Amino acid sequence: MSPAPLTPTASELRELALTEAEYRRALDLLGRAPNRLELGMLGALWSEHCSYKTSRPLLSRLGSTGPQVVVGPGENAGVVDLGGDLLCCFKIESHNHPSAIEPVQGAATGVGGILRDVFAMGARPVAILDALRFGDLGDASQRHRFAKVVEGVGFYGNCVGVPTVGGETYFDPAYAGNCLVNAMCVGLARRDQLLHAVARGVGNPVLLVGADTGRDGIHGATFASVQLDEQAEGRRPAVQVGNPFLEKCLLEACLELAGHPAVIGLQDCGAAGLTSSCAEMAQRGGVGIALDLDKVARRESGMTPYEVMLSESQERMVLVVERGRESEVRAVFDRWELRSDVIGKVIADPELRLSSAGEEVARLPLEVLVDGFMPRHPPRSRPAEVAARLEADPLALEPRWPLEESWLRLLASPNCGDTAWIYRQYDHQVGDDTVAGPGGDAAVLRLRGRPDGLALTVDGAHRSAVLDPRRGTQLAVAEALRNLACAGAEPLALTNCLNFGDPDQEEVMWQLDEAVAGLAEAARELGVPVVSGNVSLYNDLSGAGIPPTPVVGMVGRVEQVRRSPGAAFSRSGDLVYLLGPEGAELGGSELQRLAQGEVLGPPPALDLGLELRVARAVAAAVGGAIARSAHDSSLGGRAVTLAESCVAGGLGAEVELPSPGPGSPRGWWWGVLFGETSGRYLLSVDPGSEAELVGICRREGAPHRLVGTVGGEAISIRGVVSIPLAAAAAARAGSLEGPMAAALT
Amino acid sequence: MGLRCGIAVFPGTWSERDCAHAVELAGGEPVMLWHAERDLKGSDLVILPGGFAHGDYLRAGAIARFAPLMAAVEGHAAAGGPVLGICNGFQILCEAGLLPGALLRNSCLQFRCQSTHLRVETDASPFLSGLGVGRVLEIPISHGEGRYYAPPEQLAQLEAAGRVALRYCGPGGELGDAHNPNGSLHHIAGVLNAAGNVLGMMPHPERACEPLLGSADGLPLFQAALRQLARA
Amino acid sequence: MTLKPVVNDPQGLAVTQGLHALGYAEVMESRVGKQVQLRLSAADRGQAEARVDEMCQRLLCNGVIEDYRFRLDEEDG
Amino acid sequence: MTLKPVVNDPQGLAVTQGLHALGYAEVMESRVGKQVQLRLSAADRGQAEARVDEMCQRLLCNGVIEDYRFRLDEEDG
Ligand SMILES: Nc1ncnc2c1ncn2[C@@H]1O[C@H](COP(=O)(O)OP(=O)(O)O)[C@@H](O)[C@H]1O
Ligand SMILES: [Mg+2]
Repeated sequence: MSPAPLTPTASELRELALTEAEYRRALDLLGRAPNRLELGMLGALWSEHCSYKTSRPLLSRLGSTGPQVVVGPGENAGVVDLGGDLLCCFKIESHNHPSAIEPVQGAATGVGGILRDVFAMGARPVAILDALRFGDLGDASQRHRFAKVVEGVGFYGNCVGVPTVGGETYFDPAYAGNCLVNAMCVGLARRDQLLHAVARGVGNPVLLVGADTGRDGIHGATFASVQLDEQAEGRRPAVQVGNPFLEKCLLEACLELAGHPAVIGLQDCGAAGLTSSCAEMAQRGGVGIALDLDKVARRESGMTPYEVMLSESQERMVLVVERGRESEVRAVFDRWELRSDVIGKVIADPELRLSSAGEEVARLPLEVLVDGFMPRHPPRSRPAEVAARLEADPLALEPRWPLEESWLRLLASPNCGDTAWIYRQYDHQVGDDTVAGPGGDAAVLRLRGRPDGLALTVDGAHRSAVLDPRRGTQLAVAEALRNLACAGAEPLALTNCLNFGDPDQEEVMWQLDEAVAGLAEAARELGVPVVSGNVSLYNDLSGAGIPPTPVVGMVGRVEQVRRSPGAAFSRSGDLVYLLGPEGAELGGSELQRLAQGEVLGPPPALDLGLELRVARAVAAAVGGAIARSAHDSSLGGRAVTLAESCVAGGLGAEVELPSPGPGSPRGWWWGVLFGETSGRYLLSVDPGSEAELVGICRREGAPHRLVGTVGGEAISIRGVVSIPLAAAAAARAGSLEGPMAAALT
Repeated sequence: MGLRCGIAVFPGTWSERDCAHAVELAGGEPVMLWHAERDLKGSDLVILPGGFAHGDYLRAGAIARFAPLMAAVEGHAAAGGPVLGICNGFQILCEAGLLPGALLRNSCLQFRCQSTHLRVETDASPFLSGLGVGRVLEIPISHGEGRYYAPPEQLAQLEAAGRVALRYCGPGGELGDAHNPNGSLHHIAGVLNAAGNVLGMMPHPERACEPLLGSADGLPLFQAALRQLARA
Repeated sequence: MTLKPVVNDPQGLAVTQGLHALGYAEVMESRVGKQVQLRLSAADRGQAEARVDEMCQRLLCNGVIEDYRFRLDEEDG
Repeated sequence: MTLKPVVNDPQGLAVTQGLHALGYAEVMESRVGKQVQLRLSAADRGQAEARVDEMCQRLLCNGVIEDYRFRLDEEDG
């Protein structure tokens, strides 16, 4: 075999992201020295990104079964059964690093990638959601990055024609050096259209379709110094430019082929390009794949086999097709004016075999390539600093701002305010199924020809995760559940994206471990299986890592889709009910962070059993059209929730909350109004439906209390504080519009 | 069986299914028309739907207008057949010269997806007959390049001939920059050809055909055209 | 390709504003246009010119809103 | 401003395909870039050059994916 094996130096190994130990393992497993191409492929597939060598040992704790689960983690996306032959397929993925380098294209290609994961399963993407984190908007460079990421997400989704129906956005100086861009895609497939990323049948052709292969994304994991000449770096783009138009054609062509008897397997070309897609497809099918690299269409001349195999050019898919029926399949791509080439075939030996110019250039057993990586168990420890944070008692402090000012400041914070600045740049209606778009608690899509629909949400809770990653992750799951409940939905399953710093820091590894434990526990207690996910580590570009940021995407089912006011109070005289736990606390709340500049105190209280009971009551009240409005309390606490329902409906309200008992701490009212205890909701009901609401709450065991009435021009907590409706509306409306009006475009 | 409504599909079109649904709700029979073919498959009415035909990369609609299907659409329009261009379809009609003017990048320099109010300015078109001049419709927009422009003389002619079909307005029909989402000249949201049978509009009536989705104000446009065809 | 002078150019305005915000007060106006680089083969310069002009008129440029200009550079081969 | 040669250029691809569809088979490649025309005042050519170069780097050009070139023309006054 040529080129010849080599003995890499330490720095060469580092560039491939391989350790000395991993290299020795490769020698061991192969029984010979790999050549450069082989070593590059091993480096890519054994990288954290592809192998999950650090996180995989933890992820096995996640429960991913349930009667509704059709496909769990391990494929391109998770799949749940919606009944009546219809499947729902979804996954979330991060594109943090690319978005930090080039925000428009990084965000755009993130959306492109997650769309491919979903249509690779034969599902038509019907919704996108995005979870974003940036530094403070007072900083011009953060405003710019934020504006550009939003532009990129919108650009790709709008062009492909998939509605972006929801998301979440949070600004915190802790993300100034590392923005987070997570994108979730939800698709629908008929059961007989479900595709798998698998290669089968010796002799069957392997096709590469879509974009030509360029030198995109072949970064660190290469032998820059060894293999390429001096200008090589300049020849490699640091950024991939996506082509959503091509993706749209690819999507339509692939969906035309979903369920086609000649199609055996379909896989997108993501990280590590052809290497990972072919290796994984073959591994799943217990076969091998032989590729003739000369058959790969290239965007540039002079590309080496190394570059071809590790290119991460966007908008490409790999297909395995039944032998003799290539032309039927290729005709579909031709019609969509897409390039398709037979680049190899399925072989019996479980290995990846590559040839170029008539010579074999690489040959690697799949058990080495895919499963040979060394699972890592880096040490973890709980940093002492966490204990000190937890001991702080924000409730006992002298409040920084009076109640009224605290309330208005929260409403004017870009983290609580109106997000229309973002979502009006996203087509959230294309497809004609968006019953509730962005701006509310959960998005709702109808399912054509059926009475039921989907409710979708994505939520993160990093403030509490800084204090307690286990609790924080559970709080994110709980918030997702609450958002679904407000839409009247029962959860079906969840996906998650674990955004963390450098796992080689003991603290980060501890955070990751705790977060996964928390996720597993919450998912089990709440009965929501984890069907897909993504782990993004090393979010520490600037040297300082991010706060642990678990993001949860949840999909639920609404039995009877109808138009509802959502969070908005809709009629004067309606009664306002508070469901969920009482109590005052401030630890880890948005007000606490704003006032003290860092996150301190015990994280918000959470009782998973209670959470579930209240969620069921709310879902029943909304689903049965007994509640006129429903809104869960999260960021900013009860007072912000109340103001949001008022502003959305253009109606004031007066509510009464219990007075402090003797010996209550100094910040008691602040804790009542702005504390973020999990499990709370504000519902409004017609006085005539009150008995029904109370009946549901009793039946489900959900704490509930009549607190006030809708109406008037003020939002007031009787005897405590009151703000004019107009002031609340103005504060909220300007929270993003204000700073972004100053953004350079 | 209902009247046949041909819906053009270019690579990159994305509202063909939405339009088909709207046509069905209006009582018509949708037929998909592939850009590379010349056959209108017996369509009584043709819709050029929204999307990003050919990626809209050079200019929206610039490449699509050369599609073989467009020759047939031109023939249909010349014979007086109704043609509705929605969003990208409007851009294509302008590029093809079936409608005057051009659609430029929104003046806010951002893509906009939001609800808008439209004032019906004329009923001299199959799509608008019977809607009532002055009626205000609530129909969403979703575009990055919808700023209507025509050279000054041409604009004056359009106005004089009553060929401005729809204008962005406030909920009460009032005109003003605050209600103009993209900086269109004269708040123009839609225009007609001289005969009135070709209507181009940036807003998406097919997204406003059911109260469940927020508005049913777009449905009358489809119904009006089908009604007139049925009478003919 | 440049927008005709009578056509409003919000992108150009934004560039001017952006430059002013960065302290480049000397900028009086800016207009944003497009640039297309084509590589093509032709028998001679005259033919190339005629063909490119046609491409501009038929596809590359929209005469309602844009003006165009082009320049030919020769390559070997 | 032009996209760096190694960067994927979907716009250019679309233009090439569009021209081919119209029968301009002689077009081998096309790349689409941006053009910004600035009117500015400066003490002299050298200063203008330095300032424009700075503007390109700071605002006009996205150095991650684009290269730029500029030309100065003098105006009266
Ligand atoms: N946090 C997680 N929870 C559950 N499953 C996960 C998680 N992270 C990754 N997975 C699963 O591991 C597999 C590999 O993930 P990934 O590399 O992100 O997929 P892809 O190759 O499609 O980009 C997927 O099936 C994914 O669902
Ligand atoms: Mg909520």
